[in-house]
Amino acid sequence: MPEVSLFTSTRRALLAMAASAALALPGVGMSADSPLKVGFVYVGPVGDHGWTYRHDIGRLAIEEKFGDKVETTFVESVPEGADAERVIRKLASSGHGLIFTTSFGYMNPTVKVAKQFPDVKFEHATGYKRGDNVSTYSSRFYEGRTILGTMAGMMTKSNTIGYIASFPIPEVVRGINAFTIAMRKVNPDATVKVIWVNTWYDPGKEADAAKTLIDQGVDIITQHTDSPAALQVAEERGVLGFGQASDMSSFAPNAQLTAIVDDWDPYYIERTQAVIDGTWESTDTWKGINSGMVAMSDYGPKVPDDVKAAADLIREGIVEGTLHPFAGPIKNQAGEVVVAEGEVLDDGVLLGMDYYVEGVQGTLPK
Amino acid sequence: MSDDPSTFVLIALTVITAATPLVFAAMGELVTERSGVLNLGVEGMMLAGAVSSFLCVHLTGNAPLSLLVGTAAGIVMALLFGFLTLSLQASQVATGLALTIFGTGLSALVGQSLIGVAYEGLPKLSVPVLSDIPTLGPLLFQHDVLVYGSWLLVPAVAYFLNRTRGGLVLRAVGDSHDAAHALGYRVIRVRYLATLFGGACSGLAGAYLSMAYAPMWVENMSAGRGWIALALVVFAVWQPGWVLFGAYLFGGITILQLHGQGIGINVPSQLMSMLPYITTIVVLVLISLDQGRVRRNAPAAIGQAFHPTT
Amino acid sequence: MLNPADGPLVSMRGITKAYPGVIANDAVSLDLQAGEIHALLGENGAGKSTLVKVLYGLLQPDTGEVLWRGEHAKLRSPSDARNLGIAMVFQHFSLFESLTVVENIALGMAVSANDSLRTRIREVSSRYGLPLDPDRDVFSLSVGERQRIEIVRCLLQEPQLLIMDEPTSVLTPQEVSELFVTLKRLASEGVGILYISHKLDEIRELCDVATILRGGKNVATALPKQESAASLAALMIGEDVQPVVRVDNPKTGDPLFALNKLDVPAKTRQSLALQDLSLVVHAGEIVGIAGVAGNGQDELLSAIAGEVPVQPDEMIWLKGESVAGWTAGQRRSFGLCAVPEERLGHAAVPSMSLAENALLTGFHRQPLQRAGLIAMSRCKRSANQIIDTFSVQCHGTGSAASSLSGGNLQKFVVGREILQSPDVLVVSQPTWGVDAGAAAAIHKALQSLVKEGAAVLLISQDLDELMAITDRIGALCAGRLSNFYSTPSIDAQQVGQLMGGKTALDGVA
Amino acid sequence: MIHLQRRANPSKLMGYLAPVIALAMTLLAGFLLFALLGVPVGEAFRAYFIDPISDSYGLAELGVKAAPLIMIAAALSLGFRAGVWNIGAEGQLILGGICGGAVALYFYEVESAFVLPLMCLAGVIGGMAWAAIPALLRTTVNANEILTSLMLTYVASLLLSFLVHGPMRDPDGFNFPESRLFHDAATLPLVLPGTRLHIGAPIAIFIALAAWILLSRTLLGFALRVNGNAPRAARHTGFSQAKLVWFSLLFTGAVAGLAGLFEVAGPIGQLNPVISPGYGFTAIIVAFLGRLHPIGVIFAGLIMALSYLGGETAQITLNMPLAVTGVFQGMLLFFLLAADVLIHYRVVFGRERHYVR
Repeated sequence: MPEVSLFTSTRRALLAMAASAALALPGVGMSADSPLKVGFVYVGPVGDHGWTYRHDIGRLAIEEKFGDKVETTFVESVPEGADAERVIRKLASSGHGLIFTTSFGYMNPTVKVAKQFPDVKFEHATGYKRGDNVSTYSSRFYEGRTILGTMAGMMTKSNTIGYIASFPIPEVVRGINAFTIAMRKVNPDATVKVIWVNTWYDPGKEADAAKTLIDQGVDIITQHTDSPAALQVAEERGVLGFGQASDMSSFAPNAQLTAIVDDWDPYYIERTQAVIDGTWESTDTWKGINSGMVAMSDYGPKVPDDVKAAADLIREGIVEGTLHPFAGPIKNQAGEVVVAEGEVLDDGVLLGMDYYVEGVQGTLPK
Repeated sequence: MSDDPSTFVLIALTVITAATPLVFAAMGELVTERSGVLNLGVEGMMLAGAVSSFLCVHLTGNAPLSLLVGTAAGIVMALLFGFLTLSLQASQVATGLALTIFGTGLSALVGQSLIGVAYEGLPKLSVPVLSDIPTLGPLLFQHDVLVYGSWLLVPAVAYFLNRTRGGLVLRAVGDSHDAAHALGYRVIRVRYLATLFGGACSGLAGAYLSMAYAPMWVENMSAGRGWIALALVVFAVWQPGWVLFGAYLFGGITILQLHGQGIGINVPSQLMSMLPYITTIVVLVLISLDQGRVRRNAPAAIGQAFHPTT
Repeated sequence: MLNPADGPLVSMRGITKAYPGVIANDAVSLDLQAGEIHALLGENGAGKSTLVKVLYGLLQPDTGEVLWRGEHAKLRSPSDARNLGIAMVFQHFSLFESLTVVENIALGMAVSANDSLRTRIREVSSRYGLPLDPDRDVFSLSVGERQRIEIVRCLLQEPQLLIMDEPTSVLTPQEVSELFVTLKRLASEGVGILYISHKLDEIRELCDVATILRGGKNVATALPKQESAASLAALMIGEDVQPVVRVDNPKTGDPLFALNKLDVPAKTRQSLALQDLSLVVHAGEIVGIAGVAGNGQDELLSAIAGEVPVQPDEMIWLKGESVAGWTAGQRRSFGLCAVPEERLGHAAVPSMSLAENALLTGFHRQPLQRAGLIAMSRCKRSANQIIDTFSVQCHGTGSAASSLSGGNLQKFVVGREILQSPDVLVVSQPTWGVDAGAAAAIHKALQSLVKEGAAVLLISQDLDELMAITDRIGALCAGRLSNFYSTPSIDAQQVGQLMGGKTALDGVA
Repeated sequence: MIHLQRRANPSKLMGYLAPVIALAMTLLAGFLLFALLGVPVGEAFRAYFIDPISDSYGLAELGVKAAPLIMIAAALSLGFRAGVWNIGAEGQLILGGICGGAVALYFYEVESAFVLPLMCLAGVIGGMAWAAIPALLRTTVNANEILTSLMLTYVASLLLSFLVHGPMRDPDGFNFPESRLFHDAATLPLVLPGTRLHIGAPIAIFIALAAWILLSRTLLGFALRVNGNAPRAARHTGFSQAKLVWFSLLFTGAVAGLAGLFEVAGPIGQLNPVISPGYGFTAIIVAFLGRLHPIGVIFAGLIMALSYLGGETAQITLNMPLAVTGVFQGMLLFFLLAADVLIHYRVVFGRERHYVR
């Protein structure tokens, strides 16, 4: 029987607190012998089993790696409105030397607070505004989507793939397009059906969307929402799917073909180390599979060997840089070539991507 | 499953799943409100039911027991509400909202260890022979126990309210607690029982979420369904049959708009997502045209505190 | 069948019940025999209600006991009382508006609302001439019909003791006679009846024995048939009452108020429509509208006061102006004040202080505001004036309206309108449930108001009152008005015919 | 046995003492909760009640957080007194933010003193327009405003999402869901330099005071109270129920809309998919916690805001999960609500005696 304890994280909290009580010097960034305080601002609860959960895994990795040289703090479910600035500022003013703000909506407050605390280093996820003490970082999740698209294209029998999307922001659109381009390369007849659920996080609604897609004839589902609900539906209904953010094979041992795993550990450790070493600089990090920021979980039992081989090949190509997910020719939905043969989309366009490529059904809500 | 159910059946099945938690929570709240108690804490009670039933099934693997535990959790939350509002006369509206805050926090606390834990979901119980009927079989006879339960709950509550003495007393208490007290009925006791029934149903609704709808625990997984359930009671003009209709209408439109997206209807998804809410308002307007019905069914004493010595 | 020979059916011994600051019952004793109609007589506040609530199990006495057929009776709740065979018709009906007749009766009897109950209701109601449809919604019924529910419910229980709290106030004289026949028949079948009233003539006609309460004490037990109304009243009030002196108003002035073929459609399918009502009230006269409750009195008052919109312009006239399209506030400002029948919740806001209740209707005609803000000191002064002028018993202007007794609140709401010196005052059931002293005060105030040149329209069910103080009288039945007659020219029995639906009397001008 | 006995008159003393008793009970229960979770109790209380407001910035933040709660709750309490159950203030807030924000975006190149007043006006109109729908449906077809106002909240939040993902998004913002940042002429002046305390805070207090005067000293406020207590009496004296419903909803809509505009033009400074962490709903609790009294609402709003700030501090200084804050906040509310029973009732130990009026 698995051990269940209500208080695991609180015990952890207790240890951290004993240490901070000894310190209790507000406003101190760091000094030679006091531990570096690293703060995290989360948009959801750590219990969302998705986006925030993965960032919290990263936080724990820092704790494990640096032991008593760091202390970490997190504030969860911070709304992306007026509250964010206060929380970020409070972290900055309470002795944190490095602060990760892990949602796009924190961009402006982060930049604003950073100006008031030049000695504190800020790391903002998924944004595009930087400063002397503000870095941005993000994952090239779409590289993972390229692998998923390849596998889906090879394995679909109905030639229709279902895609559950959260909000029509560039990152999600980019994922849909990367997936579709890769899929059409191996299977030009396949198309992608997209349903926007307008939430990151509502297991029931995600499950409803999955069922809807299956009822409309898709035989593989992928999603850009947080919970494993869609994958669970796939398992139950006997279709295939992919994990999102985490390895979700425990929820769908048969249905999960593979999963894109957000792995923030290496980046968080690297940046923490840089602050400790005094080598931290403002950077713009947008890394993918080759950095380990995007990891792929093990293949599921239903993946045939040839698909494995093809997926591995794509993966290697991406890691080595010989394969770019957005290499031309790329056609938009009207069939016009938007990226010519031999060209690749540059990061600036990718960052703001707001159109569907050929092979995606429906129109992109604008 | 029998061979290839039609698209209609498939859509209907999704609608049934989406509507079932609403049916449970709204039916419970309907009974509570008909006794004159307005408990806005449905969301909090659902979350308590969801987390405790999932915790139990995770620990014991015993699904029936877990449903009971989820029900019990809802009852405990309702008991807290009842104590504050019925025994201590606290404002029902405010206490209900506080119960939601409390339940959200408590469930998150209890559920910390359950993140990432998988459960295969409540088993489907196929009714022998009947489940093989084409169309009707999969539509009606291949569900988990709670779906059948929700279908039984509606006529049972309707029967109880309209055909039994207990139901009559409950409606009387909700219509005029002073008159009921004058006749010697135990107003507070009746209201406690109705409130606890509401808690039990909300707990079951929560259990359905975490054990059948999306079998897992994630924080705040009810995602506002408790509020929809509250709205459905008003929508139904406090009539059980209409709760069922309302829940299926709401669930149906939600699913249909997803289908609409899937077949490529060119309307921004946010606007499509407004449909269930707007439809609810429109239908309420139509229903409200018959004020006699409202007069007959709306509990006149709803939300009013009662102290027996006054 | 019971055997009435052995001692009293019920015997209340030394019942004492105290509330903070008041002793409602002080060692009250009462014996009631089977087959006896026993009057419980007393002013409002004399302790009648408390005593019957003890008997019905709604209240527990501080000391004293109730013997049922000579044995100690445990009356912890009304169901205990019902189990013994005690039934009660309340003055203020404990009915559930949203439920049907049969459901209400079932609740009162602790049985199920099924078809056999429906059948029994039809049987009893036809046997006693109390027509009642078991499946009607109560909210759609008139006051009279509602009382029938209560009576039928009690009769269905085949009670051995029937308690009736002021039952005739909503009945026509004809219906009263029919009720008395029913009650006498029940008594002859051996049922004991405890009959609460302050209508002395009724008691003398109906009751065998009377227990008289005053100030919570049992002051006398009398045989009413051997007493005069005056001697009973003396026992009840403790001093000789001065009967209202008829003051005939020979001179009437200009017409101040008129209805001209007023039609008000029914608001809901169930409520009553007013049809073709015409009347004129002159300065210096009191015009009475008799009628059994539920015949459109509420609707009429609402229409006159301006609570409900009235369509064509010519229907309501006030001081020569057509006011049909005016709001209630405009009518008040122009000189039309009204007192609705229901004191709590209609004429006054229960939870608000007397000062605020003085403001409630007073602001239209009195300067109770200063610079756009409410001047609380003025409201208090206004309330104090009402309290002083009409001897309202209360703990100052800060008391909540709900804390006043019915009679005192009635004096307050009537006084509030009278002190605004309206040109036209419409007042509905001003003395319902009010003790004799307060009723006399109210009548006097109305009479002095007309003496000053105002016009009063008095809507009442109390024939004695109407006969005593009105100058002309008509009746409202099923939403239609009868002709009006000079009050001295007709008698109560003739008014009864008008109340029963006759529009004109033969041989009277 | 313990039971309640109704007081003849509400106790003035308990009116002031009840919150104190409630706080004491909360401390006691909090003590047990924190001890059970192994958190040092003293530290925890400090984090909740003292740390957040131990400096001027913290006090300013308390004002930032409490302002929308206070102004909306003050407006709501008028409506609740009148028996109008508007629980959709959140939606009205969002519409106020949208409309006011739209003005800011339309004039985004105009540096003029008229922009901000115009935005406020638009915010007020937006909130009123959204509240007008339930008002219209209630007064014409008697549709229950609880349902209509609640449903419209969802519609409003989807509408905002649609707008910031589409028509209103920042053209230079890489298609991310946010509008341009408002420039200085379109942001609220600050009250306390160096903090975020904007003029919305004094305006919130002003609105509460105005609501108090309106409720207690004007005929309109009197009409609202009469309508809530005795609708027939209101009709009898000529207060139009429909007008009171309209007023209650439009007034709350206007104030909530203004609050929404203050959020976007104040601490946020742009339109986001989320502009309120549920102020419109929390304000309902605040209204009742303040006993539907606009002055009580000021204190209730501050306590509520403090409990949110305290929850953040507890996470930062004690690594206490947000879940604990929810539980603690729930307990605080339960005690505060329950303690008010002492105003109207005496707690009596011993055998119950029946007192009937």
